[in-house]
Amino acid sequence: MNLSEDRLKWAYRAMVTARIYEETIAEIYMEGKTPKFDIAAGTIPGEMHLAAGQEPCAVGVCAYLRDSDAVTAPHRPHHVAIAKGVDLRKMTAEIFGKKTGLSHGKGGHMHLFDRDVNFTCSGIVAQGCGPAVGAALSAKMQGRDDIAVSYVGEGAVNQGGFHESVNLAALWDLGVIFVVEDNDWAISVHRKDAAAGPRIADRAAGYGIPGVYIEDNDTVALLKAAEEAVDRARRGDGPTIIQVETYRYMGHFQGDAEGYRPDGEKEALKERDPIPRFKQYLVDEGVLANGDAEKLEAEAQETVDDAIAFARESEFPEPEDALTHVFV
Amino acid sequence: MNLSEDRLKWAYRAMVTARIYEETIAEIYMEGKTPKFDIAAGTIPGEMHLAAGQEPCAVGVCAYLRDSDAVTAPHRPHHVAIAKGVDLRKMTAEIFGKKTGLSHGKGGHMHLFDRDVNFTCSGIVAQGCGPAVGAALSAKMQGRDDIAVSYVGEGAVNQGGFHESVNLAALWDLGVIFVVEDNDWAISVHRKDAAAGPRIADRAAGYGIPGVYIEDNDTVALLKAAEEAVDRARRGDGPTIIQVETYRYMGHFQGDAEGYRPDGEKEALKERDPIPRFKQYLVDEGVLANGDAEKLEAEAQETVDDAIAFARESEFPEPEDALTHVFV
Amino acid sequence: MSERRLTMAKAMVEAIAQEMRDDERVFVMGEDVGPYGGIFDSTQGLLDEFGTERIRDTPISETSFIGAGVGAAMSGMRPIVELMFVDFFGVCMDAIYNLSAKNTYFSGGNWSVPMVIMTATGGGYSDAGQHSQCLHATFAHLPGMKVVHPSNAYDAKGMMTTAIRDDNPVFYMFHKGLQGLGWMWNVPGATTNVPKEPYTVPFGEVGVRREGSDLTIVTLGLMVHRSLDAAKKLSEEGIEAEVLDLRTLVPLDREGVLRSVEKTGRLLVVDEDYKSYGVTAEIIATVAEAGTTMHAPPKRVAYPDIPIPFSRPLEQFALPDADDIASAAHNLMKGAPSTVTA
Amino acid sequence: MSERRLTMAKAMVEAIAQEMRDDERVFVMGEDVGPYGGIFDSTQGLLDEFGTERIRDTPISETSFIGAGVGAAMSGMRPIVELMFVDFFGVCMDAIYNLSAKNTYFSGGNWSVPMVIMTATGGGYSDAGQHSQCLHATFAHLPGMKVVHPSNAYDAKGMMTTAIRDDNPVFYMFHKGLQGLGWMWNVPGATTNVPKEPYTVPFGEVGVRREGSDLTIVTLGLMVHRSLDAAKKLSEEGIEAEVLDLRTLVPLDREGVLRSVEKTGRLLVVDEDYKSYGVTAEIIATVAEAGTTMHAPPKRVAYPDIPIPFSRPLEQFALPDADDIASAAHNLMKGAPSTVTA
Ligand SMILES: Cc1ncc(C[n+]2csc(CCOP(=O)(O)OP(=O)(O)O)c2C)c(N)n1
Ligand SMILES: Cc1ncc(C[n+]2csc(CCOP(=O)(O)OP(=O)(O)O)c2C)c(N)n1
Ligand SMILES: [Mg+2]
Ligand SMILES: [Mg+2]
Repeated sequence: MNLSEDRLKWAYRAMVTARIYEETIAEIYMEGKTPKFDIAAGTIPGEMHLAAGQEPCAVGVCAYLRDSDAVTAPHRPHHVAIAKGVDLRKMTAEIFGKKTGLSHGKGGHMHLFDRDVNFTCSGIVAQGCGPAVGAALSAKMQGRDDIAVSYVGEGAVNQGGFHESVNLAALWDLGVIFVVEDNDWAISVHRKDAAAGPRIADRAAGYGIPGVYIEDNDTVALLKAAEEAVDRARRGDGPTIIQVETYRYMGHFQGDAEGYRPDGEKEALKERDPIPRFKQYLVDEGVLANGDAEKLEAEAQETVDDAIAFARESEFPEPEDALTHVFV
Repeated sequence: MNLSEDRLKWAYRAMVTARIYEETIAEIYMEGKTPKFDIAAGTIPGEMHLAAGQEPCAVGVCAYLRDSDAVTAPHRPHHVAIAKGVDLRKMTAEIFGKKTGLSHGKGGHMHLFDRDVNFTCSGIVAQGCGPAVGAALSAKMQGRDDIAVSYVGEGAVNQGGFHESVNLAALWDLGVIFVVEDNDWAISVHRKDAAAGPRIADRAAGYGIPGVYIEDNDTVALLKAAEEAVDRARRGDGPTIIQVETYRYMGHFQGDAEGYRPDGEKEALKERDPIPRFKQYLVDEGVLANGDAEKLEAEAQETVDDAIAFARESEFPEPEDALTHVFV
Repeated sequence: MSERRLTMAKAMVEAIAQEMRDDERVFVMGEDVGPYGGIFDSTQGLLDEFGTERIRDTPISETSFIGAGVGAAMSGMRPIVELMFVDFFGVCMDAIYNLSAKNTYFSGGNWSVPMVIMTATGGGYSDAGQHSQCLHATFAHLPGMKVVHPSNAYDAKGMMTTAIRDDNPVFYMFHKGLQGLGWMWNVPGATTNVPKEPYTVPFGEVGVRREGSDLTIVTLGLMVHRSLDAAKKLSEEGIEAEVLDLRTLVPLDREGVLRSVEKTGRLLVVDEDYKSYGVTAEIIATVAEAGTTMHAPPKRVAYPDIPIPFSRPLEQFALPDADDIASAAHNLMKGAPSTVTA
Repeated sequence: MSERRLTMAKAMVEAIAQEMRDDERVFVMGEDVGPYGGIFDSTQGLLDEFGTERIRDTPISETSFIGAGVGAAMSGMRPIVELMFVDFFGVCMDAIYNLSAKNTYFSGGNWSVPMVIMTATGGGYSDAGQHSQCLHATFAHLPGMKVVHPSNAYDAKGMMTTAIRDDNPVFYMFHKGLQGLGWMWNVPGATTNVPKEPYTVPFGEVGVRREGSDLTIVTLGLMVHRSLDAAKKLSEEGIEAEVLDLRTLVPLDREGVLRSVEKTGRLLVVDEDYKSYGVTAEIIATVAEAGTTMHAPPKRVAYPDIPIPFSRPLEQFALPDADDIASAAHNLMKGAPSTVTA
């Protein structure tokens, strides 16, 4: 693997940032929702899909991206946004519905748009796939070697748009990477009750493109696989599907009672937490030495605290602002 | 192959019927459209998609079907309808827009519905796939071993609904056969410019189901493969994709100048006409003996003539009938 | 008369369960309708009674499973298919409007498509622009399907029963804020007495929710309750509003609307769906075409023609509420009549 | 002033070609837009000049390639994407209404989506129920996209140029019967003088196609021509109709409509799209709300609320034609005014 120490440290810090972020948001989300839970109330109203446990998917691929590469994220976007370098202050303000947010509060948690780093979302399952194909096409037509990464859940691969997009990207040799975050669950429906056949990555063969399966939420393995996929994409050799076996440590959305989940499943997954494992790897490899980890963790905490403070302090938009930005 | 002589003769007659039908319709379609072609004018107005050359696809699978099995056909439905046993008089009257038509003229050539033999159409590419899954599900829930066959073109496999349906049928082990009539062209777009990767049949592996490729429009090979797929479906073991390399002898629709087609392509395909080849096979196998072929051909001609005469003689519906049958 | 009060969700589920007990052909298909019981409680408890064959969780494949609903409906079953949020229609509209709604016509009436598509609508809880829409008019505009939208538990049960027994496709929309969900605000008026025994509520008849002589408020869904709140305020000021709940958009009870407007001479139409080219225009046009005598030009209060914003102050500003309705009613009462000369 | 007469198809193509010459970011994507030149001639000849990179034939994957249009538009390109028939919106509506139309808003105005989606509409040639629809209101009802529909070659070119230069998504609908196709009937009035040089036609301004004092006919697309035919007949009987071509549904020139109706005092709205919850209602509601003085209740002539039948007599019966329009105008002239009292 051709990863500089800096990049590995970046990845560790980003993972920790994402984890702290989700845990912090989970707490803040409950503000104003007790004693009786009311999704419409509190500091952060609306649905909230958190990605604690899925950090490898985010950093494993985004480690190789530049600002000009496009990322399209689904309804569960925070970890990916953090890895892509979305402004965390503005993002948090957006999630809080504040005027200083990425979109002045118009988008919210499922619609994070940051033009500076080419990051977009769609809350409709698999509907980021088409735009990713378009971003890669655009790069190709403009003679840039920028690429696009489309994140989807393992549930989303059963949506027709995913297939259409994989086919189109393969057909036109576009630099798109389809990252399938396979956390086993699409809300309450298990992958086994939704996707027929062998692994989703195996569907890649039907389009004549590489399909990679990453077991056990393994950050290092994904970093390796992603480097190859990114290179391939930048060279103009076409797309790759990367399916990552990952873990969802929280409910589908906050407030989800998770009655559908077998007893003990989450606890077992937590035993395999990818962050300490990655840390151990970095220590073993000598990337993290005395105090490095603590320093990165403190930076992560600081970044999150700063973003949350910014969001808290920011003003709400004026009600009438609802009417602006429909057209430009 | 476990085919009775009767079935083989039936197949031959159905193929000839379909061919004569398409050639006859092609002629009649031009009535009232000369000297200046006007799609809205003539005995048969509107788009007309004919399937001469694709007869193997129709008989190869329908040979094993009963009236209670469902078939969903796309915009190019005549040959399949004939093989499925749709009432040819009523079907022709429908295509002519007559009151005696299957649907009293409301559906037309792209919307042939015959409840007696469970035949339906949709003019939207790949949109017959979902209903086929539903028909098979229905059979399963009702404890019937009826199956469903969904016909799509090779262009249609790039439509998301095809994949969703293959997955759903595979997931639920439903008795659906997806027949991909691969005539190389989706209007003017060649398969190679539309479908990435190896053969379409190879996409089946991604769903853990059999995918079969039939070369060279071979009726006999398809009959063999279909028998297996139908058995599998009836047993409740799930779906199969059958991709048939087939030939489109006419334009996408009548009036298509076919400027996109390489010179000589059609002529070369006509050299490989599946009907004489199937006839030869039947003669070689001793299924067709002295005068048999001529007799079947005469029957086919008669069936078509009778249907056309019926359609011609029938009345148009009353204009106000347009307002009925929106709801039942 | 039973005195059981049920939430709208429970009332819907009861109708489904009763019809399923009575008729083996009825089954339910959709995302998270099984162990989860429907994201908006529309299938709570059904799995336990009916099992996974008849309460089928699906992959996220709306095109295919709604298409499968059509195929099943045409092969002897009576499926109820859930589209989790109406906002998702964009991935599966063909199966809805080109298959379910047209196959009966295409078959010349030889084939029916007895299918219910149920779906959640509405905003007001900061779920942003892809999860908060109503889209009433989007469906009502397209021929071949009935489009219904109960505003309370009594209607929800009766209309679900009617929908299941109907041989035509019925697009059954229910507002999240009326379901009586445990995890968000609720409109208390939506929870009503619901008879235990099965019953039907006919399609195509407005419900007169409040009688009044000064103006007619025509509305549906959640906005029935907001309009009733407004009517209460107005009444305190001596203005008596008649509140009509359309209940079904297709068929539309034009006579019911006209009857009331003939009486009151003033029309206000209220809708949570986007304003332009929507339900409000259709109601106003119906009355205008009829040449009904009016004391003032009709008015509408509806969602503005903007995507739905996330931030609470923005969304709450854009959503019609009782104050907006009352203030429009005031203007209507003051409004100079339009003159019509021969 | 040039005296070149062009068909609407040629005028559209000329606009696209000129913009493509001027602006490298403009490109075309869709089914059969390459060698075939567009099923309805909307891209005839473009491949020869611009090659396969900029005139891209796609697979039958509308969800993906319209979504790709959105992505390309947000990454520095200005795509023109063709949806072959508007009837196919059901397989790709999410990319249209939830992505192209909302991403600007979702980004708080930081990101624009400069994209044209062009699509063929209309029937009258027996293409049956899935290939003959107009669906004007389906698109106009949903916020965030401009919806335009030229009725002649001059407007087709100017509005295409405006659409391509617009930084917002524009849904550009063209009626097959106006294209000047070689293989079907044509409305001669749609072929007009078209200046060679590029020019724009602004969105949001009705075109007054005929002045008149007795009634206002508001319409769009093919029905502009049918209405002009009706107006001619009416004129022979001494009834002078003013015919307004809406041209754009979003933005809608409400003032332009009101101005005319204030003058004539009578309103007839004509549309080939389905009648209920459609364009006709929106126009009538606009006028009713304004309280415009009317001599008679407004009327509408539109496609009935039925799927489109194949058989010619059925389809021709259902389609509004000049006789239907003239006869509605007669009724309107006779019609007792609605009384409005204070
Ligand atoms: C087309 C569509 N159908 C359904 C939904 C509702 N929905 C939102 S997230 C989700 C589950 C997604 O599962 P998966 O793709 O595995 O992602 P995960 O939530 O596990 O991250 C569903 C069904 C949607 N947003 N869009
Ligand atoms: C969703 C959709 N997109 C586009 C069309 C227009 N169309 C009709 S047939 C056709 C080509 C179909 O090609 P294929 O599936 O190979 O079938 P074939 O015509 O060769 O029989 C197209 C693009 C359609 N009917 N539906
Ligand atoms: Mg998942
Ligand atoms: Mg083909």
